[in-house]
Amino acid sequence: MRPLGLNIRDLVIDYPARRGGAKTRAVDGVNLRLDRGEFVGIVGESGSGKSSIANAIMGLASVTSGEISLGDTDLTALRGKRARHARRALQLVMQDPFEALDPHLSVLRLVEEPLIVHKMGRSKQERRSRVREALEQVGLSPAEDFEGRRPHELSGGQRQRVCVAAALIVNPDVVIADEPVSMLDVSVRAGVLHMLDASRRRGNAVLMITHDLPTAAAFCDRLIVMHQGRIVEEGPSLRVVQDPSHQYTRELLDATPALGAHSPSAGS
Amino acid sequence: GCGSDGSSSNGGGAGVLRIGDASSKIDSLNPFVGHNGFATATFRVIYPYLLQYDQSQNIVGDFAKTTAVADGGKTLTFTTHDGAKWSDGKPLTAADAAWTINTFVRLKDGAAATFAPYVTNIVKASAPTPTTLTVEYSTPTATAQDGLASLPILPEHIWEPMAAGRGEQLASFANASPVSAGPFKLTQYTENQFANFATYKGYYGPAPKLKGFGFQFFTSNDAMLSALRSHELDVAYEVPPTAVSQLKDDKSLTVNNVAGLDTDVLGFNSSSFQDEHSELKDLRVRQAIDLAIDKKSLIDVVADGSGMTTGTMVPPALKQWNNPAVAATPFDLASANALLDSMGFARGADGIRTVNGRPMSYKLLFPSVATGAPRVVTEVVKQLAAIGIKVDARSSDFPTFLQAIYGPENHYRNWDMMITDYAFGYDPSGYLFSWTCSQLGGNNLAAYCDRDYDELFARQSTQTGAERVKTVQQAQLRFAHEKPVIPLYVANAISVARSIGNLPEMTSSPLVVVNYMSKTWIEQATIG
Amino acid sequence: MSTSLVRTTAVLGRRLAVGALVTVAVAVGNFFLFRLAPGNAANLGLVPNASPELRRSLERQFGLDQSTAAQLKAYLLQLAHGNLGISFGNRQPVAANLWTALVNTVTMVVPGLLLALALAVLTGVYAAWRRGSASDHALRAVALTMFAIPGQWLGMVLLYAARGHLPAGGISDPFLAGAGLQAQLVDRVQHMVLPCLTYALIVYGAFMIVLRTSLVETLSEGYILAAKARGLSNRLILRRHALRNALLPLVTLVGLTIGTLVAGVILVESVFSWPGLGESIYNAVNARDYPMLQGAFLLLTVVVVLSNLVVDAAYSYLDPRVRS
Amino acid sequence: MTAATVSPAHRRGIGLRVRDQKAATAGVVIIAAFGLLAVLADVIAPSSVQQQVGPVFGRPSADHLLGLDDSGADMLGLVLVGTRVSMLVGLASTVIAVALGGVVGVVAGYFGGRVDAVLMRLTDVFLVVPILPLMIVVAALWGPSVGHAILIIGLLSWTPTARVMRSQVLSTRERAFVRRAKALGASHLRVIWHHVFPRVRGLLVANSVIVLASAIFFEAALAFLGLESVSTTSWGTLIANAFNRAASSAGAWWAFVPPGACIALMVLACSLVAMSLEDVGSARVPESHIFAGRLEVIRSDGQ
Amino acid sequence: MASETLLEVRDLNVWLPAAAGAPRVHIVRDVSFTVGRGERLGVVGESGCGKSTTLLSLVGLLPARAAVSGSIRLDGVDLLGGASPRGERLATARGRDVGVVLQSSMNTLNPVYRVGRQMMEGLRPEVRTDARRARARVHDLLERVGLPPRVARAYPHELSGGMRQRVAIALALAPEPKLLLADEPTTALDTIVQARVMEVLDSLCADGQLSVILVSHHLALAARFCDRLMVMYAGRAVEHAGRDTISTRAGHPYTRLLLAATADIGMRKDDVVSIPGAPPSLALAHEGCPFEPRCPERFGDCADRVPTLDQIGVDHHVGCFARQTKGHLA
Ligand SMILES: Nc1ncnc2c1ncn2[C@@H]1O[C@H](COP(=O)(O)OP(=O)(O)OP(=O)(O)O)[C@@H](O)[C@H]1O
Ligand SMILES: Nc1ncnc2c1ncn2[C@@H]1O[C@H](COP(=O)(O)OP(=O)(O)OP(=O)(O)O)[C@@H](O)[C@H]1O
Ligand SMILES: [Mg+2]
Ligand SMILES: [Mg+2]
Ligand code: NI
Repeated sequence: MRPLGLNIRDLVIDYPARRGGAKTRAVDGVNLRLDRGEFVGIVGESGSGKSSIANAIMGLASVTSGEISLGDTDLTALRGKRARHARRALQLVMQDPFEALDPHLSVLRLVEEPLIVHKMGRSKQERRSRVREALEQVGLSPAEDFEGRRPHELSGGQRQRVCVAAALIVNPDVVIADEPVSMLDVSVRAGVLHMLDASRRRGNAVLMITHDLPTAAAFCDRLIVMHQGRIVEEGPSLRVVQDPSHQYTRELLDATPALGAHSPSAGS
Repeated sequence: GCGSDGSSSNGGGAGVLRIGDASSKIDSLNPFVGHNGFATATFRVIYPYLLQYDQSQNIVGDFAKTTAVADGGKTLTFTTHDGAKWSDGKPLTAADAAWTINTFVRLKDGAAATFAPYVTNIVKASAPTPTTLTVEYSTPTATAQDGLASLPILPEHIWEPMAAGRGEQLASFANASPVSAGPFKLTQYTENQFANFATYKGYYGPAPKLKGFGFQFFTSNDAMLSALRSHELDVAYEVPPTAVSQLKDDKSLTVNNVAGLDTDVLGFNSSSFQDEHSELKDLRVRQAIDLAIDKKSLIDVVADGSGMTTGTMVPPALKQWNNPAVAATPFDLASANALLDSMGFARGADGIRTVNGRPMSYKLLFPSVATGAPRVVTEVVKQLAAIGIKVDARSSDFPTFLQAIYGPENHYRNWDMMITDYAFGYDPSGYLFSWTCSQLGGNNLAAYCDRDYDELFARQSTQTGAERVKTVQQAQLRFAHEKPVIPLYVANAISVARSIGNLPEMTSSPLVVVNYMSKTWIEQATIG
Repeated sequence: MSTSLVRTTAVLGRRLAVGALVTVAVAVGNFFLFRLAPGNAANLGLVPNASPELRRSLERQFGLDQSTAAQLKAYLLQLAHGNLGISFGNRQPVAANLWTALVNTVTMVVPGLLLALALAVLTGVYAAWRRGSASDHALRAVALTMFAIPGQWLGMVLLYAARGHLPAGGISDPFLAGAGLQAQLVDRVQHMVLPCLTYALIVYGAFMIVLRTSLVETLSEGYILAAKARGLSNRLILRRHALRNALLPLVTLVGLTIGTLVAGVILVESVFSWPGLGESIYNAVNARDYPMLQGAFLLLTVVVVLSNLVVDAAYSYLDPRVRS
Repeated sequence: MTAATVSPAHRRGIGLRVRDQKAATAGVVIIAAFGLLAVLADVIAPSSVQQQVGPVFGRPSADHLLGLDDSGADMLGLVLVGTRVSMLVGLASTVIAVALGGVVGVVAGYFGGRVDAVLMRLTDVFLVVPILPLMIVVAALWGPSVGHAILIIGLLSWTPTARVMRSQVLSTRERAFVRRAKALGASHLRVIWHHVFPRVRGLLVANSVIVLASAIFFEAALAFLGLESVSTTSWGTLIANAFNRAASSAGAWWAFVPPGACIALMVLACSLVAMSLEDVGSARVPESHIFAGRLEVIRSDGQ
Repeated sequence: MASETLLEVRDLNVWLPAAAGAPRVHIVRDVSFTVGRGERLGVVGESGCGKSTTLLSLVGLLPARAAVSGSIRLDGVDLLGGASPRGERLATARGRDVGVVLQSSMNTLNPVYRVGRQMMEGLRPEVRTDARRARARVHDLLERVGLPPRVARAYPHELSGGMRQRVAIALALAPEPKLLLADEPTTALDTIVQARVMEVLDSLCADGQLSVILVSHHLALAARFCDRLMVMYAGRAVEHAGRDTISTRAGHPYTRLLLAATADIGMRKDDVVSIPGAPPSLALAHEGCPFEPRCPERFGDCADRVPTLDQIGVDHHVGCFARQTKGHLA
């Protein structure tokens, strides 16, 4: 029996006050459930606390109150090595691909690392072939050309895909992806999203933070809309985009650019 | 001529004689604390002394105009200068002298211990009139006048309150602006850096010809000599011998390279607690070692030729006391080796001799401040290696050296040889006194204790004139025969002066080393 | 607001408290260190021909006849009153001795440090800027050489080179006391040239290397490209954006240099007869003047603790990320 | 046009530039030469280098290329023999100090909090111990010896390294890629070794050069203050002898310039190696965004 | 509308440095385009095809040891040629006439300074020197991108990704440039804020104050905002046309596949398809049309020669043999 997925209860995240200001409440009482085999999208205002939630789940931001549990272990209560082990089933794709990659390491080393950490892939050869496979999957092909490069030799989208490849290579139980495709063109984006979807189909859970409502609606089972640190709307994706109940969601949808009426079907 | 205005570059800082030294500095302006050469030199020029040495090492009057010996040498009576004044305007009289002597006597085991040798046998001093001083001794004392020539007279009205009781306060008095009455007064003083003196108008004696003089203390010889070259100094004392040849090339400089008193010696541990290497107590071994040391070469290497050999602890510069019959053992490596061979100390595979299966390998202590150290030590080590003796030399600062020499409870344990240097005044007593049993744990660094020798020492201290000379020479003979220490060489006193004016008698005065400068010398110096 | 002010004060207070603790620890450590070392005021031969009575009286005078615990207590009590004790050597208060020495050292070290910093910033920036070029290699080689050169040796060479042209001993010409103010000033400056230069050169190397390394790292940061995109001149970017960030390791280094300054200073001071702290420590060591040494160690402790506080403050001023 | 094609193989490896290789080679050669001298000192220079062969401070001549020292011994031989002790003390104590300082600094900076506080207070305590006076006391207690010098220098000079490393690690651990690695669940050791350490490695290397220099420097300082055993011949004791005997005033530059130059050369050699090591590291650092060179404009008409 | 030419780029080629020792990589190949005053040009294309590099080369933000050729004329001045053979003019244009929003805009802020201070730096000198005006201008800029004034007092690490991105946009606008180069400026923004930011840019362009080159992966956004679009593939411009032309009569097969892949609200995930295959590595030499391996319409010449960009309609250029032949036939 596979353990339950991720469960967040009454999460509050405050950032300490600075001189001349009050403390910032970035996340204000968020409840969220992510089950196995689920693909959930978070959309919402910039600065509404989405990344803060992701960071809190990964133990990178301090939680003011609330509980984050994975299966039946409370992650917020764990410290040190035990917390690290508990979080091994989680993987994060960070929002800013220009900061997230260690500039000293080659693509090969960057993508290989999670395998080493998780003690997967016995031999160097085996790891290498898995890395190549992962790179090809995210569209960085030929993989041999990319694996020797360092981040500054990659375009923005290419970096983003390296991050995704590194997260998915260990087949984590839960993937938290903070705007994983924001710099990808539609074609590559589709490829990456299909990869996340495949992971979901293998029974893993995917939590994706995004601003791209159309693709979020297409791929996610559920959509969560955040505004000013709170969840303002939550429901099955199609319901949310076709029949939004909250004013903010409606505004978001209205503002989404589309190719317009004369959106062509596949050219021929 | 950098660093000074025009007037000083043609010699002398506007009539002020500037003297530098890189080996020593005034240790304290307080006579109860300061005891080194520069401190003594300072006291000599700022304080009145009853007696003093002239340039020919004769004792002459100073504050005392006349000296009368009575009572078989047990009573000395002096008439002192009339109308003298301390620099604060208070009168300077024989009463000050009496008070000073009595205080030194009273505190000789405590606060005034540095003066103890100079007040030996004094019972009391008294001043019946402002110009009459009487000093009474328990027995006739050979060193009486030498002692009084070494005692500064202090102003009673300043020091009296501090000398109360055991005189505990005396030690912590800085005496930063001393009330004085000598030919010069201290005008400026920064510890460890410099001391400036100006003539004291109220001086009872003949006015000095200089307007003033000063000491500047350096930590490096090079810095001092650089200052001499750049006309910031007129005279440099204790110049390292290695620099002499270069300085000689400079026509504007005069190098005074004269016989000195500073003697380097190699001593053996004569303590009964040193039983590990009993062969070192065998006179023949010491003889062999003495033969193996090439003193001439030592002088060449260590002092660049500026030194003298001697066979006795009283330096040859003290012509009337030195025993010329006790010469340095000539270098003879072959005899040294033969001597050791004859004793059956065969060389091992490593070339080191063995005694009863134990290598002749010895621990030698020396203080890093000894003249010529560490070079003199490395040379001796090298030379002894040639007769199959290995020496493990350990240097340390002087206090640690003493500590190691004495060992716990003054047992003189755990070492075999030592190298050190010493210099005392014109009187031979210091040189002899140091090796008496009473100085174990004190000046006696070889743990030598011999009744015959002690007896000779005691005898000479009650004698005077030719009799005393004879006993002193006998004592030297006895000491040289026993060889508790082997004199290595006597370093010359080297000073360099800018050729300005007339600096009298510098050439012949070993006092340059002892007290750096005698009062007569500074009184007669002229510059510009 | 007041809450954050309270927090800042609290943090500062804690730092100070810790600093005080370190100081006390070092003070106690010193006390025992010097009890371990051989000899004391009474038996060190400070007074020649000292009779046993005199030794005993000296022991009494310095409290050496009491138990170690009692001595420690007395020592700490003294310290609490700002009394560092009496020097075995000149029998003067240690505090006064140290103060004069400290003032002299500061007058040599501060200009030396400033000179070194200025040189390091100029050449470090230039080298990082021309990273990989011949001049970069040359400048680094020079810096490393400077730093490789032992202070006493550099001093000797400078002394040899400037002999007869520049004064090389002491802090001033004592015989100029009567001369005009200007002459004295010129004299002081002339005396400072060699020691300050020597000191500056021996500390310069480390400064330059550290600065260059961190500058090279900084220059590859995204915000540098962004600043360039905003049209800021290279000079401005270097000065305002790169240097500020690259200064962080240098700040640490300077803080450290203040702490370990004595080692370099001892040598420079002894070559040039500079009557500073290094000199007096050296003298005290040679004379086994334990009160002086204890006092000097303590003084250095306080200086280092304070400079660490300043470095911490400077660090959090320079890097706001560290603040939260 | 210069349309360039690169096979991926070119991009792998570290690729030192020729100049760096030269510098590194030069450094290695110098160090190796000194090492060889240290080992072969007894063979090259007669065992009796300390023997007097001429006058005190004899001038350099054909027989004695570097002149004679203050005991009339051949400087060249002395410098050769001195190599051994100086190399030994410098390298051995650097290894101790850099290892200690690196570990303490990285651990303190990385873990922060209480670990940091404890380690930094410890560092503070070590930092405030004035190293030279302490050495003097220790030398007085246990006697001067090379082994003690190594231990003291090594055990007392790790603090600057620790501090510099800590501050660098402190900001590095906040970087997103480090946080990402932590989020991966990587062990502390792994994060430190693979993400934090490579970022601070260059600094550590730069620092170890600093430590090496200061170790050799301290050796010389100890000798200068008379705390090296007298029978030891090292570059430091040679300088000290020259200073004590006023070589500068005697005009005998040859008595102190060669050993000082050896110290400088030795440390320089180490830095050459370190510099090219660092360049290997910094070749991995992305390009500087601002730089001295200008943009290269290729003219089509010119080709 | 776009009567006057502001920027004219001819035959731009860019080589980027590879690992030390290896030859440079030819990234941007023979790209030409013009931007009129008040015009908005969109650059779209697959990830890694050289969009950012093209943009950065316009203002000389290339790394050391990079090389360019061709001509870049801003307001008639050749930034690469003339008296400044080594690109000094590029530097002069930067920040004053041309504002840049970098793709890495989330880390364009110096971590040690407050946001406000860094924004001041970008203001024109006459504004910057007057403290009150400067502050007002900073607040105004922040407001335009939907940020409260308090952001000026924050340090960069205290802002969310989207906030930092908006600060970067505000920074680029601060000196009132004539031309804004925006590289994926809205990746971290929600659609409302994105729309708002684009509106601000829109109104500036409408006044003729500003021209924009917008690099985006977001075809719909680019098509909505820009007047003309340039499609890039493997370092080359493969199609150039007005936005309506692109969305209705796209000429290049790649463009059409891109359009087909664009998701729309209400699509199912199976409708979101990608173009099979991957773009060629720019580091590897290849002959012929770079899109050839993936092209559903490839034929004859495609594998041997690179097609040139030919006009096939009014303001419509395409670099495809198939299209060109058809166009000429038509
Ligand atoms: N040293 C190098 N060797 C090989 N290729 C390189 C090197 N440096 C950069 N590149 C390639 O150059 C291209 C640069 O692309 P650029 O950043 O302009 O892409 P982009 O169109 O902006 O892509 P994105 O939308 O993903 O940001 C990338 O394909 C990158 O892989
Ligand atoms: N270290 C910090 N200190 C203070 N405030 C912070 C810090 N990090 C984030 N915040 C604040 O917390 C709020 C939420 O930030 P968060 O990064 O979670 O937003 P987000 O939803 O991810 O936004 P975006 O889509 O723009 O990335 C913002 O108002 C931000 O200013
Ligand atoms: Mg975010
Ligand atoms: Mg890009
Ligand atoms: Ni084609």
